[in-house]
Amino acid sequence: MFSVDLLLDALVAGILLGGFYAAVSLGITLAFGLLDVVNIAHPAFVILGSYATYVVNSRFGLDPIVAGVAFMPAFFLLGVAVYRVYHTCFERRGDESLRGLVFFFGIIFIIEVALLLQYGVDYRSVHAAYVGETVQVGPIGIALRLGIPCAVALALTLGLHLFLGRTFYGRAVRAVAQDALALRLMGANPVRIKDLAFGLAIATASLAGALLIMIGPVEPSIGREYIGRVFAIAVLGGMGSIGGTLVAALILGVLESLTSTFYGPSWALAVSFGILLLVLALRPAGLFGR
Amino acid sequence: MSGRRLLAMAGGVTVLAVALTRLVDNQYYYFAGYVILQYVVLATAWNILGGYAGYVNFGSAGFFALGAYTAAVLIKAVGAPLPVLVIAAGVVSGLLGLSIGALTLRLRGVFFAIATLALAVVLQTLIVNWEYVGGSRGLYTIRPARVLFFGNYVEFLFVVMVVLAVAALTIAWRIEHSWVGRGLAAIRDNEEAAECMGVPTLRLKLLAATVSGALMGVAGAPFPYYITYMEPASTFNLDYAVNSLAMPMIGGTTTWVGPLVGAVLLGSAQQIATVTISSALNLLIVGMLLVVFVIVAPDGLVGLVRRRRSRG
Amino acid sequence: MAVLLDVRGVSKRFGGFQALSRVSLQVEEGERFGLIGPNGSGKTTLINCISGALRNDEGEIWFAGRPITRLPAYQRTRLGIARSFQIPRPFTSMTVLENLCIPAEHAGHARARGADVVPEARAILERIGLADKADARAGGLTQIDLRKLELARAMAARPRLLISDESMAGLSSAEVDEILTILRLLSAQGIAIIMIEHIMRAVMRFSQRIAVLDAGERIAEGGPDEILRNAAVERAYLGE
Amino acid sequence: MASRLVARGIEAGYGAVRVLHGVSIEVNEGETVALLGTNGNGKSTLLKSLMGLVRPAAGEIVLETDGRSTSLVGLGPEEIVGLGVALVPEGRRLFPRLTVEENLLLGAYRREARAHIEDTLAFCLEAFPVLRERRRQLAGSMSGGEQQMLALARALMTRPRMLLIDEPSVGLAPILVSRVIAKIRELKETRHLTVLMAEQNFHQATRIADRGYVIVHGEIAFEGRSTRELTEHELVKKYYLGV
Repeated sequence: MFSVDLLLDALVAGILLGGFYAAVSLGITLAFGLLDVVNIAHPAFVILGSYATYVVNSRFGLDPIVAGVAFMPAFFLLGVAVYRVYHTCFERRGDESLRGLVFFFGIIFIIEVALLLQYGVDYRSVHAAYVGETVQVGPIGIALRLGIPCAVALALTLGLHLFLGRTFYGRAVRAVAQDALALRLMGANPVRIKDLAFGLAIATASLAGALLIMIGPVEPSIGREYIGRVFAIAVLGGMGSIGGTLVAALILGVLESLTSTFYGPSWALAVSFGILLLVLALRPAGLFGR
Repeated sequence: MSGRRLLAMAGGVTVLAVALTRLVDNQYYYFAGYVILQYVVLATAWNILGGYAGYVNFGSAGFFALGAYTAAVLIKAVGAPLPVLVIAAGVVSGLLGLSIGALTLRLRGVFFAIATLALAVVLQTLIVNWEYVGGSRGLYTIRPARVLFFGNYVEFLFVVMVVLAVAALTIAWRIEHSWVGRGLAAIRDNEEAAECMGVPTLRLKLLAATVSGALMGVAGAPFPYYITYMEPASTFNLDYAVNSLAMPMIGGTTTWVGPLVGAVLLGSAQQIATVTISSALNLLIVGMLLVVFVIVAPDGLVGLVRRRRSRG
Repeated sequence: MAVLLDVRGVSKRFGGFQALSRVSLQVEEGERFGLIGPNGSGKTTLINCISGALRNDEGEIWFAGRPITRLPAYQRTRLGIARSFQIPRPFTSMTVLENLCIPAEHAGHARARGADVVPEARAILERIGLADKADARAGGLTQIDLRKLELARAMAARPRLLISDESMAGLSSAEVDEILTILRLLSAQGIAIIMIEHIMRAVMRFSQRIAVLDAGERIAEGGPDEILRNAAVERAYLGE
Repeated sequence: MASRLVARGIEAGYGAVRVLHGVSIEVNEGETVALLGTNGNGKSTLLKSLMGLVRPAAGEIVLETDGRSTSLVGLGPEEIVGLGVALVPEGRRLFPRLTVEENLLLGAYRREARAHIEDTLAFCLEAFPVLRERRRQLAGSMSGGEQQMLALARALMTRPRMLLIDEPSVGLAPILVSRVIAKIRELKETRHLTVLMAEQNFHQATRIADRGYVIVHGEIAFEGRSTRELTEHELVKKYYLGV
């Protein structure tokens, strides 16, 4: 079964997949890693993004990536709204650990079932001229179905990285969970900063959702498969580091791709969970230092 | 309530259930009753870790399904009798609870929650890949032709579930009213203070995770006989994860009564709704109720009643 | 008198910050011991290391003749080290009485005999002056009562050593006297007490011996008069 | 550019605990005023009340700038920073997982400060050479003395006219305390600041203070109208050591 070509293909597919995983995980890195908001519903928002893209693509033939970008402002506002509810009802009361988690769990459920009621359990997919084509780079064939999402994901990752590292608001986002009071002493309103950060986190879900439905067909409950993945990536990536998220996503993508090539695709899901448990059990120094 | 009175009550309920099977003939009630009681067990089990100690488990479906598949394997391999299935399912799911707990309960509670969330997906992956239990196609389990004393097998399963529910409630009651339960409550209120007051926090959490997991597995043990055709998608159904957490949260998490009230109310409502409206819609309603309760009535129905009573 | 607590060269770092550097001190059975020092001098870090909430990087801690450096906090409590928290941390969903039952049961003296715990807890509440609040929710107590509850709860663990972490901060001077009276009473029962306090008047009156920390180091130790006359202590507080 | 801060009859505390009982102080343009006393007497609470972090139960706080009076009671710290008052908080409260430079840049968050960010940053790196060396290092990995310098510099980045400093000496070895205090004097002069400094290290604080208050049990026990009055007053030692 084993051949160098197969290995090479698996590696390339893994890297492309990993790039896409980074896009899905960015929202968790922002919300969980930086803000300490355990938004377990993030994958559900990604699926919501997929369906939004599906609707405008199937109805108006809009390019999925354009659709994903176009929905970002709406998702941003949705994120701000969700954060406001979370903040008022849980964070401010100091009740976020148990009930805040359950709140997000309820949101997963509401999104999933609402999509189910509206669109049923059938798989949905999008159409674009380039989906299905393959570009030959030397000996390696890159399916655009994977290549474009990866490229867009990398652009999104880079954009977020620059935003967090180079701008005032970005730095404030990184500072807010470390010491909200100190940030107030600099003249910034922490709740506004968190609004912005959480809004951005959910906005990334819109684009990630568009990429997801480009890679393959989507049904409402598919988001659950991503819960293990995104948290494995956020935790492995060092909680709140965009660079770390990208590296962790690539590692996971490659491992999953190798697993599915050599053991069968149905085993790929077990990889992320294995990694998640491993990281939690070993707790590399610094990861949980706070 | 003393231990002896509790035992008497438990016995009484069981006898009553058996008597019921002599009176009611409509099979639908046994099917529906079984499901509601199954939720009583699941909700009570969830509450032992989630309600008493404040550690959220999102993977109830995984623990339940593991119990069900343990039973299915034992039936297929050796044709083991029901009591053996129940014990084996409890042991296997309990060990799973213990090991997930050992890996993550030292960390902040969210890591346990995340791990359980991923666990269900992965267990499902493993089952899907396991040919012996039929993979994603599922497997049939044939009910024994006849059972002693009972008119038919579903009536028997119903009584078994009554016994399991009574047992789960008894265990929850015992834990709640022992040093273990009081220690867990101290952990929920303030873990660091609890540790400094001599409460072995890690050990108690592990104990709670084990008992909770085991009871969820026990709830799944009779499932192969109940459903007769079992496949991963329905066994790992999100219903179980959502309901086993929504029921205690809606009923009230600090006492054994809350999950019971939540499971009976919500479970019955769902049984009625499944017949009258679509099952997806009624799940949506559960989800919304859950969110509303978490925001508006954090202490659940029991808390609401208690507050009203202390005011009035 | 025998040595009860023996802290040997304990150090603790947080990132770039050396919170404790090789601190040693000994507390004898039944002693009233004061621990003072300017803010940030490492007092709370030291008692966190003693009670087990933090692990020290270097050094050893012995209690009642055995090393406890590696024991988890709950086992140290069971051996007889109890503490109160600077910012009260009651079990808010429980009544005052139930708050006391937790350590009474779990500190290892009365486990599994649930019924025996209550009279003992009531007796402690009586002594500390909280008996009338026994059935009140701990979440709704006033500040002075919360401080008393902290001490009462620590007592219910039947300690040989009680660490009182700023039990008087923010209280009025009448309330300070009330807490002092309680601590004296406990001391009279033979319990060794480490008092950490900023209110000098109280520490000086209460302690038989005082250790002074400054910037993570033990700079002086002695009786109250000695400490007052100690130039290093004056420097630590007044600066140089 | 005159700015003056007057507080009268401040009552403040946390929950049921009343920490301050009718405290009145004033800080005039260009002064360095020391707020003296050992811990737990209310120095921090007073600074927090002035900065809007604790809302006083009674009393008034008025900031006079350029002939305009603004009542600070009820304003949040964000707004008070905007009026040109900055606080170097107790325990420094840096952002440990951001670099030194990022900490500094965040100081200039408000719009007016952002307009001068290059200047102020250049000034801070000039004034604190150690920060220039460690620009790219994480703030949390620095030593206590360096962290205190960074906290001061970060507050300067907000371009304050009035600087409130809470216990700059906390947790520092004596030699470092002395350096930090000297730096505060230097900054005060080069930036024409008005300074209110809470400090328990009496001798260090009186080195640079023009005058000061001794606060005991939430009340002003003694007001020294000059450094001399403070240092020569025999009660000070009594207040400090509880003799």
